[in-house]
Amino acid sequence: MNTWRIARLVAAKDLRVEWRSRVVLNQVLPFAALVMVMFAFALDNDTVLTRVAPGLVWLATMFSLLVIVQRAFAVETADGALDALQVAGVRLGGIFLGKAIALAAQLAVLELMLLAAAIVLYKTEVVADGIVLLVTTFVAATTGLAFVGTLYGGLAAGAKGRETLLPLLMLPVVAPVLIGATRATEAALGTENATPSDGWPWIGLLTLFAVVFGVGGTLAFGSLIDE
Amino acid sequence: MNTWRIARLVAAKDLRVEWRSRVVLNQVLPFAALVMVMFAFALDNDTVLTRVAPGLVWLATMFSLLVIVQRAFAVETADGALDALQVAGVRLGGIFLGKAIALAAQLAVLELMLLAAAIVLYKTEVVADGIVLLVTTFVAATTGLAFVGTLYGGLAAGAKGRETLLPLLMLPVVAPVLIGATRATEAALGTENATPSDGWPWIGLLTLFAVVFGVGGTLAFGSLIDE
Amino acid sequence: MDSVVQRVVQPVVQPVVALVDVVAVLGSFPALAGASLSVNRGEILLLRGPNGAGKTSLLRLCAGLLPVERGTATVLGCDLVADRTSVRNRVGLLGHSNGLYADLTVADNVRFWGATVGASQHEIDASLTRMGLANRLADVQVAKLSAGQRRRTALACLVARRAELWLLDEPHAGLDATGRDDLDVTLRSAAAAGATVIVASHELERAGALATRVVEVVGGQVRQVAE
Amino acid sequence: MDSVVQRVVQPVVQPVVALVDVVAVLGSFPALAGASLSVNRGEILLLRGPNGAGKTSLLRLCAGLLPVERGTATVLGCDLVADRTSVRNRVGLLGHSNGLYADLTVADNVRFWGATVGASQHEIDASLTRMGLANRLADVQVAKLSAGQRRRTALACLVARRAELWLLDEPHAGLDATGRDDLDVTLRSAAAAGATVIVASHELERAGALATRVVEVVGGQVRQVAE
Amino acid sequence: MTGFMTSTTSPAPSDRAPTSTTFSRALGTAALVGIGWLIVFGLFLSPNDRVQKKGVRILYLHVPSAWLAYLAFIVTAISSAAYLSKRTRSLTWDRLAGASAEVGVLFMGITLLTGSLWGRISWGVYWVWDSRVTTTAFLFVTYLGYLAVRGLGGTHHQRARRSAVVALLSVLEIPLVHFSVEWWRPLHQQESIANGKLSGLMLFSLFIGVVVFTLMYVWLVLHRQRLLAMQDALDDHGLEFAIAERREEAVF
Ligand code: HEM
Ligand SMILES: Nc1ncnc2c1ncn2[C@@H]1O[C@H](COP(=O)(O)OP(=O)(O)OP(=O)(O)O)[C@@H](O)[C@H]1O
Ligand SMILES: Nc1ncnc2c1ncn2[C@@H]1O[C@H](COP(=O)(O)OP(=O)(O)OP(=O)(O)O)[C@@H](O)[C@H]1O
Ligand SMILES: [Mg+2]
Ligand SMILES: [Mg+2]
Repeated sequence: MNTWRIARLVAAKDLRVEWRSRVVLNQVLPFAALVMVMFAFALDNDTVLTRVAPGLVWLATMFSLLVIVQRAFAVETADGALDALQVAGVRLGGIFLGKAIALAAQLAVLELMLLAAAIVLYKTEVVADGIVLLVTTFVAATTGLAFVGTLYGGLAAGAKGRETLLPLLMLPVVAPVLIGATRATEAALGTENATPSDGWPWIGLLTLFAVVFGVGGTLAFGSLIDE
Repeated sequence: MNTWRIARLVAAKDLRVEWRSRVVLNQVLPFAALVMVMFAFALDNDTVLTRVAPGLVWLATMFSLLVIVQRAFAVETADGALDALQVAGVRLGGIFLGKAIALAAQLAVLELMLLAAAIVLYKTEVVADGIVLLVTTFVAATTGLAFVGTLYGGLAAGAKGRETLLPLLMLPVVAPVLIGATRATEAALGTENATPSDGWPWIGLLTLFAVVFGVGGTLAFGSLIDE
Repeated sequence: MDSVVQRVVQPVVQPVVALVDVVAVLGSFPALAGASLSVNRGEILLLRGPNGAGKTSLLRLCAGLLPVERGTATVLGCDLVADRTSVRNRVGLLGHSNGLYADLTVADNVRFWGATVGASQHEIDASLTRMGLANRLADVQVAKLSAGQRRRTALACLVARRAELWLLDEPHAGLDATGRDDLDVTLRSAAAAGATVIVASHELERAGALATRVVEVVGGQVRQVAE
Repeated sequence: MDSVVQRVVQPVVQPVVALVDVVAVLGSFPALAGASLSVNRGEILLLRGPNGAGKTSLLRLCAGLLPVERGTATVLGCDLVADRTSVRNRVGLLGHSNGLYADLTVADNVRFWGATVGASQHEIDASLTRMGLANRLADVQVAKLSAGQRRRTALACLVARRAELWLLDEPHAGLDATGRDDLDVTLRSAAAAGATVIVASHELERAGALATRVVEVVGGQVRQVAE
Repeated sequence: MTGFMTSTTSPAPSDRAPTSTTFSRALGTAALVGIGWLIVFGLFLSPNDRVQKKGVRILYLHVPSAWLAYLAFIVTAISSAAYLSKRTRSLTWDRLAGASAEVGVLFMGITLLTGSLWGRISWGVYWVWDSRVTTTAFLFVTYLGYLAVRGLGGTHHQRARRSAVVALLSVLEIPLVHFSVEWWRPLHQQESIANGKLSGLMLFSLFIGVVVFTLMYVWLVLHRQRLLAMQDALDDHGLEFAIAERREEAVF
C-alpha cells in the first residue's frame, strides 16, 4: 500500500493516542506556558523582555518540541511497536510523514498558545500588516520543526538513554530555525522598529529548511531507525 | 536494615548505572552546554547577556535537572524495578535519600560546567571575595534541587505520561530556587554592581528550601510513590 | 472464519525460508554462527533449544530486522542479503514483547495493524473473535489488561495481518488453556490455507504437538532432530 | 548450596497467608472480588486459572503492593489492612516483568538485590550458580541478554533475597529445560528450608508436578481444586 | 474506591440527594445580600483615591479574593495534615482539602484577573515582572498541579495520601508571595492596609468585601465537598455492582 495511505494511518493513530491519553493537552501546554514565565522571570527586566520576546517564544517552542517528540517515540518504543511497524512493512517514509503530520498538528496548537502568552506577558503587540508574515513564519517553522523532530526522534528512539540523546541531537540542528523564526517574528511584530519586509528573507531560510528535512527525512528515515 | 545503609546502597547503584551507561556524561552535559549557547543565540546582545548571565546559568541547570530526573526514574520504572524495590522492603526514605545523593553529585558536576561556560560565553568575571558566597550558593541550591527533583520525580514516576507531568509539578516549585540562586549568584559575580553582602539573605531562602524538602521528602516519599 | 487467512498465495517453487551458513551479529556477538535452515510452504516448524541459543535472532533475521553478516538467506523468494526490507510486508512477527500501544484499546490496536494490510472491519472482528477478545475487553485500554490478555491482543493483531510467513516467539507463554487452544487452531488453519509458520518455544509438549517438524537451535546453529 | 536459603524462620502458629473475603481494586475494577485463601508454612501452592482471573493481583496483594479494599488479610503475621508495607522486607516477588537494571551486569544486579538483605559475596555467587549464571554471562549487561537469560537473572536476584514467602508469577515461562530444573530444585529446597512458595502459572503439567497443592483463581475468587 | 473505613459509612446516593441544607441556603442568601452591599459601597459610597482615581475600586475584589485564596490553601494544608495523622484519618478531610483547593484556585484566578486589569489602569500594562505578581502566578500553577495530582487515579486513600503531601509542601509558597514585595523588585503595592493608608470608608468597603468573599468561600466549599462525597459514594455503589459482575465470571 502506498506511502501516503500509511502516513494518514500513522498520523490518525498518533492523534488517537493523544486523544485517549490527553498528555500533550494536560501537561505539555502548561509546561510551555511555565517555560515562558520562567524565562521572563529569569530575565526579570521589562525592556529586555519585550526586546527578546520573539526569541523566547521560539526557545519555549523548542523545549516543548523536545518533550512532545520524546513522548511521540516513547509511545512507539515502550512495547517494541517500532519493530512491529518495520516488520509490518509499513513503508518507513510513510511512518515519517505520518508522525511528522501528527507532530505538526500538536505543535501548531502549542505555538498559538505561546504567541498569545507572549503578547500578554511581554506586551508585544501585533501590527496589522505583519500578520501575513507572522502566519507564514509559523507555518514554515512548524513544518520544519516537525520534520526535524520526527527525524531525530526516530534516530534517538533506537539508542540507549534516548530521553537524553534526543536534545543533544536536535538542538544544534534547529538552531537555524530558532534564528530565522525569531528574526522573522521580530520583523512581523516590529520589534526594534524592524519592518515586515526585513522578515521575508528569513522565510526563505525556513522554507528551505523545511523542504530539505522533509525530503531528506522521507528518504533517510528508514536507514536511520533500522538498527 | 537502616535507612542510611539503604541510601548508600541506592546511591552507589545509581552512580554505577551512570558509570556503565555514561548517559549524563555523554548526553546531558553537552545538552546543558547547548542550552547555554542557544540562549546566547536567542538574545545575541552582549550587554544584555552579561546582565542576565546568572539567571541563564540557573535556567539551564533547571532544564538539565528535568532531563536527569527523568532519566533517574526511567531507570527504575523501565522494567518494574521500583515495584521490586518496594517489595524488597527497601525503606522508601532510604531510596529517596539515595537517589537524591546520586542526583546531587551529577548536578554538581553539571553546574560547575555551566558556570565555566557562562564565564566564557557571557564574559562574566568572578570577583575574588564573591567566591565564598558563590560556593555556598551552589551547595545550597544543588541540595535543594536534588531533593525536589527526587521527590516529584518519584511522584511522576507512577503516573501515565510521566515524561510530561514532571515539568508541570516541578518548575513552579523550583522557581524560588531560581530566584534565590540567581540573586545570590549576581551578588557573587557583582552583576549590576551588587555586592556579596546582598547575596547572603538569599542563602537563607535556599537553605530553608533544601531543609524543608529534604525532611519532607524523607518522610513523605513513601506515600508518594506507593501505588 | 478462514477469511482472516484468505490472502491468496501463489505457489512457490523454492522453499519459503532458505538459510545457508548464515552468520548474524548483535553488537559484537555472533548470535547466529553458520545457521542453515530450509522450510517449505505449509509447514509448522518448531525451534527449540537452550536460552541464548539464537532462536529469537533467527526469527528476527527471517523478518528482515537483523542484517545477514555472512552466508545466503532467501525468504519468500526475497534475497535478504541484497535487501532485507523487501520481505517485510509479507511476514508477521510476534516477538517476546507484544508491540502494542498501551494507551489505545484492544480494538484500536487490532484495527491499526489490520489497516496496514487493508483488512476490512469484518476481518478485524474475525481476528478479535479468534483470540476470544470480542467481549468487554475489546474496548479496554491495553494498559489495563493482564499479561495474558495482552498476549492475546498481540496475537489478534498478528492474525489481522494475514501474513504469508508467521514467526512466533514463545506464543504460548502467558496464555491460559482456552487461549492456547485458540492459538493452535489459528496456526493450523493458517498453515492449511497455505501460510508457513515458525514457532520458537520452550514448552516442548505443547508446541511439539502443534508442529509438523522440529529443529534444535544450539550455539547459533540449527540442528536437525530425529523424529 | 543451601546457604542461600538458610535464613532462620521462627515457627509460626497461624498460616503464613490468611486471606478472608478480600476485595482489591485496580482503578475501578475489582480484580479480587472476595478471595479467601490460607497457606501454611513449607507449602508450594500453585495458582491456576484463566487470563485476567486475578492471579497477579493476588500475588501483588500478598506482597503488600496492592491495598486491601475489604476483608481481612494476614501475611507472615502482619496485618495488611493495618499496614501493608509491614510485610515487605520478608517476601520476595517475581512478577511478569523482571525488575532488573538493564545497564548493569548480571552480577551487579544480583549483588544489589542481595545487598538489600545484607547477603554475603559467597551467597551472591551461590545464587548465580543456582540459576546457571556463574559463567561468561555474569559480566554481560542485562540489556544484551536473551529473554530467558533475563528471567534467570531475575530468579537469581530473588534467590539472593532469601525471603520467607516466595511469590512467583509464571516463573517457568521463557526458561529452557535446564533452567526449569534449576528453578524446581531451588523452590523445593527453599520450601524444605521452611520458606513458603506461591506460584501462578499456566503450565499445569510442569508447575503441577512441582506444587504440593493447587487452587484455581476465577473471577477474582479462589476455588479449591479436588486432587 | 473508598477504603473499608468509610465505604460502610458513606451513604448510597439516592437520585434526589441535595447538596444544600437550610444552613447552606441561608449562607447563600447572606452572600447574595452581601454582594449587593459590596456593590453599593464599593462602586458608589466609597471615595475615589487620590492617585488611583476610580481604579482603586478594584481593590474590593482584588484583595479579598487574594486573602481568601490564601485561607483556602491553608485550610487545604490543615485538613491534609488531619488526614495524614493516624488518629484523625478520614476521607472527609481529604475531600475538604480538595474542595478548598478548588475554590482557592478560583479565587487566585480572580486575583490575577483583577490584578492584571488594575495593572492596565495604574501601570498601563497587564503584566509586570514584579515579585508578588509572579510569585502569585507560581502559587496559582502549583495548585493546578495539586489538582492534577488528585486526578492521578488509584484508590481514594492513595489519592488522599499523595495529594496531602503535595498540599503540605505547596502551602509553604504563601509566605513567599506575601513577603516577596519586601524582598525584591517591589513594584506592586507594599503593605498599605496594615499600616492604615486607607480612608475609613475604603477600609469599611474592603471589610465588606472580605466578609462577602468569606461567605462565598464557605458556601462553595460546603457544596463542592458534599459533591465530592457523593462521587466517592457513587464509586462505592458502583463497586457493589462491579463485584457482583466480577463474581459472575466464576459461574462458567
Ligand atoms: C496581575 C497583577 C497582580 C497580582 C497577581 C496581584 C496579587 C496580589 C496578591 C496575591 C495580594 C495579596 C497580598 C498579601 O496580602 O499577601 C495583593 C494585594 C494587593 N494588591 Fe495586588 N496584584 C496585582 C496587581 C495589583 C495592582 C496593579 C495594584 C494596584 C496598583 C494592586 C494593589 C494591591 C493592594 C493595594 C493590595 C493589598 C496590599 C496589602 O496591604 O497587603 N495589585 N495583590
Ligand atoms: N552485545 C552482546 N554481547 C554479548 N552477547 C550478546 C550481545 N547481544 C546478544 N548477546 C547474546 O546473544 C544471544 C541472543 O540470542 P537470542 O536472544 O536469539 O536467544 P534465544 O534463543 O531467543 O534465547 P531465549 O530462549 O532465552 O529467548 C544471547 O546468548 C545473548 O547473551
Ligand atoms: N482499570 C481497569 N479497568 C478494567 N479492568 C481492569 C482494570 N485494571 C485491571 N483490569 C482487569 O483486572 C484483571 C487483572 O487481573 P490479573 O492481572 O491479576 O490477571 P491474571 O490472573 O494475572 O491474568 P494472567 O493470567 O493473564 O496474568 C484483568 O481482567 C484486567 O482486565
Ligand atoms: Mg528468545
Ligand atoms: Mg498475571
